[in-house]
Amino acid sequence: MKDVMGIINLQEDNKLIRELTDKRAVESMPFAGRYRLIDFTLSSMVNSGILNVGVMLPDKPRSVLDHLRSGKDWDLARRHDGLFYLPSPSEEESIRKGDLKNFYHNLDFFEHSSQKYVLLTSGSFVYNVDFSQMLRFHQNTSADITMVYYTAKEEQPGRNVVLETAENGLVTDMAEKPAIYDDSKVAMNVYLIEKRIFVELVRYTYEHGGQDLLMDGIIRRANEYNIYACEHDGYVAHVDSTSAYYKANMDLLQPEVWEELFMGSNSIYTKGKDEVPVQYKETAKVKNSLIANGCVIRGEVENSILFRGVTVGKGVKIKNSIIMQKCDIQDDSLVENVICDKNVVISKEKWLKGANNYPLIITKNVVI
Amino acid sequence: MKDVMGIINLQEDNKLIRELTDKRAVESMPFAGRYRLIDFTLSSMVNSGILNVGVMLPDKPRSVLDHLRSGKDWDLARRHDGLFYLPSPSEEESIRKGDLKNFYHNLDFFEHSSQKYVLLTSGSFVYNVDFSQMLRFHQNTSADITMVYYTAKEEQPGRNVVLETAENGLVTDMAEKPAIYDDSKVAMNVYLIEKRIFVELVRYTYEHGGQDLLMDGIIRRANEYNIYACEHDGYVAHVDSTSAYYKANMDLLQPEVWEELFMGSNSIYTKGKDEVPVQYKETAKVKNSLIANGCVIRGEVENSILFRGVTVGKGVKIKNSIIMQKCDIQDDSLVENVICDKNVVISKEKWLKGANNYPLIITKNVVI
Amino acid sequence: MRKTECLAMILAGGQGSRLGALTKKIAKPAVPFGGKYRIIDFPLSNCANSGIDKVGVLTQYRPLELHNYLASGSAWDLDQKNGGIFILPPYAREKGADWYQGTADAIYQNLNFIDLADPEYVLILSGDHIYTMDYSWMLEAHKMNKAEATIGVIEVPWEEAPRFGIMNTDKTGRIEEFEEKPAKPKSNLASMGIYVFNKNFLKKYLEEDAKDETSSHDFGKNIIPKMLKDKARLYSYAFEGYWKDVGTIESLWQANMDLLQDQPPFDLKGEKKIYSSNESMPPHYIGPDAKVKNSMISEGSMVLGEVENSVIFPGVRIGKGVKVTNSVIMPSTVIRDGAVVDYAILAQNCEVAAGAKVTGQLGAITVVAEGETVEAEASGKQAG
Amino acid sequence: MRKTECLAMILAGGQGSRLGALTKKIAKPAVPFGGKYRIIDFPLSNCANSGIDKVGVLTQYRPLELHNYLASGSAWDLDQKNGGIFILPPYAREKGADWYQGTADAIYQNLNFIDLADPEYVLILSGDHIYTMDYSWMLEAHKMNKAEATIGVIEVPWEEAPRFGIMNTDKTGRIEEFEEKPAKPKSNLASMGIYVFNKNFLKKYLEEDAKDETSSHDFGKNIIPKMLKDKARLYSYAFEGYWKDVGTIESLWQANMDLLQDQPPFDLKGEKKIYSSNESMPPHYIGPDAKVKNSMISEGSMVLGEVENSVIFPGVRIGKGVKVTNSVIMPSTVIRDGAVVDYAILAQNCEVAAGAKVTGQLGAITVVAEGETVEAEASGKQAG
Repeated sequence: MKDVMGIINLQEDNKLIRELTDKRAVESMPFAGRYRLIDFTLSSMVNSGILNVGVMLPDKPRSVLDHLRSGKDWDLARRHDGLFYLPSPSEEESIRKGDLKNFYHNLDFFEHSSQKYVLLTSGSFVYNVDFSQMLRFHQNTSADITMVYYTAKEEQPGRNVVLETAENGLVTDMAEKPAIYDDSKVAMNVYLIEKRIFVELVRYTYEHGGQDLLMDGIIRRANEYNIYACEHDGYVAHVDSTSAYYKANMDLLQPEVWEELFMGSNSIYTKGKDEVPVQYKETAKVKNSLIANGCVIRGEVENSILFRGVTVGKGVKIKNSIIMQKCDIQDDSLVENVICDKNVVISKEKWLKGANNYPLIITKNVVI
Repeated sequence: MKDVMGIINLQEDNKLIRELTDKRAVESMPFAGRYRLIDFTLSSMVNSGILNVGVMLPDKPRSVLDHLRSGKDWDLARRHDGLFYLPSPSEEESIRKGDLKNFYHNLDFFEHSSQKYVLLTSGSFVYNVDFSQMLRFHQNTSADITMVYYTAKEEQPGRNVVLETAENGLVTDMAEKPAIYDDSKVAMNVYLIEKRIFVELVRYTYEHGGQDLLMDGIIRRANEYNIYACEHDGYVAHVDSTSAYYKANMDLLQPEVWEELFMGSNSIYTKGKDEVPVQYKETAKVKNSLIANGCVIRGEVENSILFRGVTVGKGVKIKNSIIMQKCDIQDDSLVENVICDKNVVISKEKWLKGANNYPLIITKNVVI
Repeated sequence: MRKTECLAMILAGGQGSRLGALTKKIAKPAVPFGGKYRIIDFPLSNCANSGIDKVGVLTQYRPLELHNYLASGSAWDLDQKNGGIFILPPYAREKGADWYQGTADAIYQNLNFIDLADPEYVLILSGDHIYTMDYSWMLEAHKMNKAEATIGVIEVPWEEAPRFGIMNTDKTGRIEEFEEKPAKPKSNLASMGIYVFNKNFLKKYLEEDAKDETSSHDFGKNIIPKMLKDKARLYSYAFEGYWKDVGTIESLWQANMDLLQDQPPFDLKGEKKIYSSNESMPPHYIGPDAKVKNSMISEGSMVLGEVENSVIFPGVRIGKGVKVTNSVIMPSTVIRDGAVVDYAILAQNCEVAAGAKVTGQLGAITVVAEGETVEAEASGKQAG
Repeated sequence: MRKTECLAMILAGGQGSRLGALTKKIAKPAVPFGGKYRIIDFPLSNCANSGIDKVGVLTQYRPLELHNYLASGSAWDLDQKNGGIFILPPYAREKGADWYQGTADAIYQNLNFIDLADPEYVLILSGDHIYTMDYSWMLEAHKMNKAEATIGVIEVPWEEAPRFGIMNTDKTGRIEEFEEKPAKPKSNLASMGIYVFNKNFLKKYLEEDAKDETSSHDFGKNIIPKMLKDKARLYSYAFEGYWKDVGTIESLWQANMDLLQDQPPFDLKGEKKIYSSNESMPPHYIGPDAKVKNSMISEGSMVLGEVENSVIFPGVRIGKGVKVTNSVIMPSTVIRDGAVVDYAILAQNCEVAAGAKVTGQLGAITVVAEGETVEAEASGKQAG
């Protein structure tokens, strides 16, 4: 895989998840107690042996820069190759919309890299994929572009690209659908392309007025390329809405999903915080929950996910909730069906309850 | 110095040096054969023992990000502290002009850092300073703010802040002047302030309509603070115009300046390129010049600076010129009083000559 | 190149035989402590937090495993241009290799390392103690006193003083007398085994001591008394706070239990963080029928049974119906359904079979060595 | 944790006595070469460029100085989570320390390191050669051939073949016979001292060899012939390109001079970069009266005199009126005004006094050892 460079495209449309992404890009959403969403695709790249990763910075780059920093936690603070930040072009360079201009204005990064292939992913998927298998598939099929899909097991709303493929993996149709159904082959926004072809595709499409890489560059020009797709049969979640975010977190309370994503031979890396182990005090009662290091627990927690450094006071009851980093849930309060963003304080004896299918969201730094 | 955090403010006004800064920030201007301007202040910080450095990104961040990357070449790819990028606020956060908004919108970075002092510098000065002496001076005088100045030895145009000080270093006046004269005490845009005071200064000034840290925050409020200044008696250049840029490069052909800046106990670090040593071929003739690794020389070079990877063909004559990275000066061409930006090709037998005091500038990637 | 002002040397000891089965496969400094740390994380983190970036680790035993744990030193930010962690086992030399004979001999054998680093001061630390301390304050005191050596001391209860090396000092803190394990101590200031020396001063005494065939080459027994005899400027530097020797099974177990108190005497969450080099693991999972109290649990573990008064390290599996009490369970150990563990230390990668029992008692903690399996029929007590 | 597929072990040799005065203070792998490199930069850069990230360096001699040069391995991007450079001197063991007896013994003594890394393949390299090679192609060939061992070979002129270990292969490249320095070679394919072994296969042979008291514990003399006798699947892998032994003063000098040809036989500017760990230094300065031709000069040097047919390393000072010809001047050496240097190798930190002469001749290169000063009156020839 030293012949493959990775690109993570952080240009997602945030609208469906706005409360949590007001100050951050969706890809730097805290997830699963200690991670950010981007950790999953970045760790998959690193574990697959990719040494050169470009991150296309989103409009709100602060949270991404603050999380990834030098790339050292992902072994990407290298003298040669390693992590690169690719900023968006300034307004004087381009006022066009869409993600294509970002690729176009960073083409020199691609051209100066020594790798033969480009692996393009987005940062809003949860998965643990070995991309080196994809490269083998790509080389065996002699594809121009290889994509990865998963097979949907249930109906679900949300815009997604759905594929139809022949038995050998050749993509016969590809279209953006408003929802997915049982057995849909849903694209995971992963593309492996020879760099030469990728550069030509970006340049031609942008210079002929294209705006969106997927729509204008790939879907519209699908008949010009030999496109194949291979299936990923492990866990996948696309975090494109608040409910998808909530559901994907809760999925991790299934030990099989937790084991598959995190405890296999390929770890998911994240920014280290050197938090101490969780302290369970005399009055703690915890059931079916994920608890991250740095928490101190004196109350009850059930079906919930506690991020690093959360304090749970005596007499507290937390249920079906996601409590982010450094929240302080003080004595005798009740928290049910809630997503607490970072640094929230729930003071004593407060009762907060969201709906079963519509969690209450408490924004960052609020004191209640 | 583990109690001091560094901030490099990359918000310089570029107008006087526009040909060379069309696509890059002035602080990432190539300098002295293998460096970028920002290397001088950053290396001075690192050599002084500062472990936590924030870089306020300029409007054209690409060249800065590409140069500094993980910070590893400056020993700043650390798990704790290290190099941080501080992006400008987005338009929806602030439409005000000036650099103050950048500080204001990154105040959380200051507040979350463990250091007691802030050292603020700009990236367009050439010097090799030990800031730990400045900290001792600051502590001994009990100053609120300590600045650094040099004593001008000749008249020079260009806006600069000129200080007047009492014998003990207390600043009695401070004003921006259109030019400097013999014996002027010229501020080097270096400020050491206790973090608590700095945060208060930024917050108060911004919330009361200030735009510029120096003008609105320090000069206008000078009477509220105890401001001291200490002198730096080594080499200094402020690269604020094309002629200052040219002159500062040429200064390095004085072996004393070259020794003082680069060969003392504190090195200047830069991005490593692993270039091979310079190859002087049979027909090479080089006099009074700085030649960076990776060059291959078959022609004549005099009073000039050649950056990494420049090729000089047979019969070429280069005089009084600055030739940046990877330029290719082909056989029998003549180049005098010229600044060639990166990747310029001067094809065979071309003659290029600028004026003695007004060098001809050839922009990046041009083939002549 | 920046100069190294103060070089730290950590005496990471011999085969650590007092820790018995726990050091069968790893060097003592690499023994797990406190739910996610290793013993050596404490002096290394102290160095990092004190601004000391060059550290030699002297070990006789299993240097490769320790090298694997310390790696490039990046976990402690010690992978810097002029810094770094150097593991210093007894190398083969022209005359053949010698085991380190005592603490002073270990430093003596590495004088060429010290000369290469060329610091002004040498800080000598022991790898057996759990504490947090900013050594830069001690160094500052050393300079202020114009001392040639400064020894870290801590007040111990008078009745325990006879177990320690005891300092008798004047009002300025200058050491007048040093008694190793005195029957009738004149003070309760015990040596912590933390020394700052001026480099050349140290070198002179080590070279003299090496020539003395009657010496046991130990700082406490030989070097310090010799320095005092010569009226050298030796000062004490008083430390206040938690400081615990974890060189025996019982003290290691007790120091882990100390962390479980409601207000622990030693707060791992103190102002200065303790760094460690851990594999990346997810938050731990507590199952629907689990019961956890008065315990510490770390990342990557899965708890389906009951845990009380125990410290659980990363990657541990605790099955359904299991009862773990008063115990320390080290990384990646598996305790299968229905097993019982009480007053025990289980080293790394152990397995306790379904229904098996591992029980010790206060004062006689049962230890299961790294990689061992306790079968249900063979269960019961094992010698520590 | 990612698994290490292929572990590299670099045999960095003994005291490198054939390099005489150049290895007085440094191990042979750290000897400077090519204007800014050290010999070990070549195999290390080859490893980095081949995707091999875990490297053991076996040296008997001055491991600390080598450790200082290699530091965390970041210059070669080898400071990665599961990778790294491990310096492996002969450690003291339970039975005391043994010097490495031969190439095979050196690897044998580090079998526990290999077991810890647990790779599928072990790549064994020599630290004496200058070349660039992508080992991943050799590994690929090894797998395709289902080989148990693969040996890198290079065609040498027939008349030189008797100086090498010579392979006789069948058409598929399978090795049928290996002759160490044959008087009448049947082929001109010489062993480069580069081996890929399946780990378990290697281990078995090393353990057998260690028990054999008549063996000299050498890959070429003992291990490879034994494997061939057992009809094991040994294949050759042919390398084309520049490959030069720099184990003697004359060959080291010649290899430096090779770089000065107008079209050098070995291009340091090749597709794959050679990485090295250098202090940060500015572009070199050439003075107003200097004359430089047919030479290589590196960063941080200042040339005021004449330099011809020479290789000048970083930080060198060449004074006014100096003439340096046909010479190699290693880092930080100072040649004062009016001195003459011809057919010489000056090691690091030497000083040639004003007006002094250091002259050798082709075939008898004069060597000045590290840190020495050549005075004007004492000038003249010094033994290499």
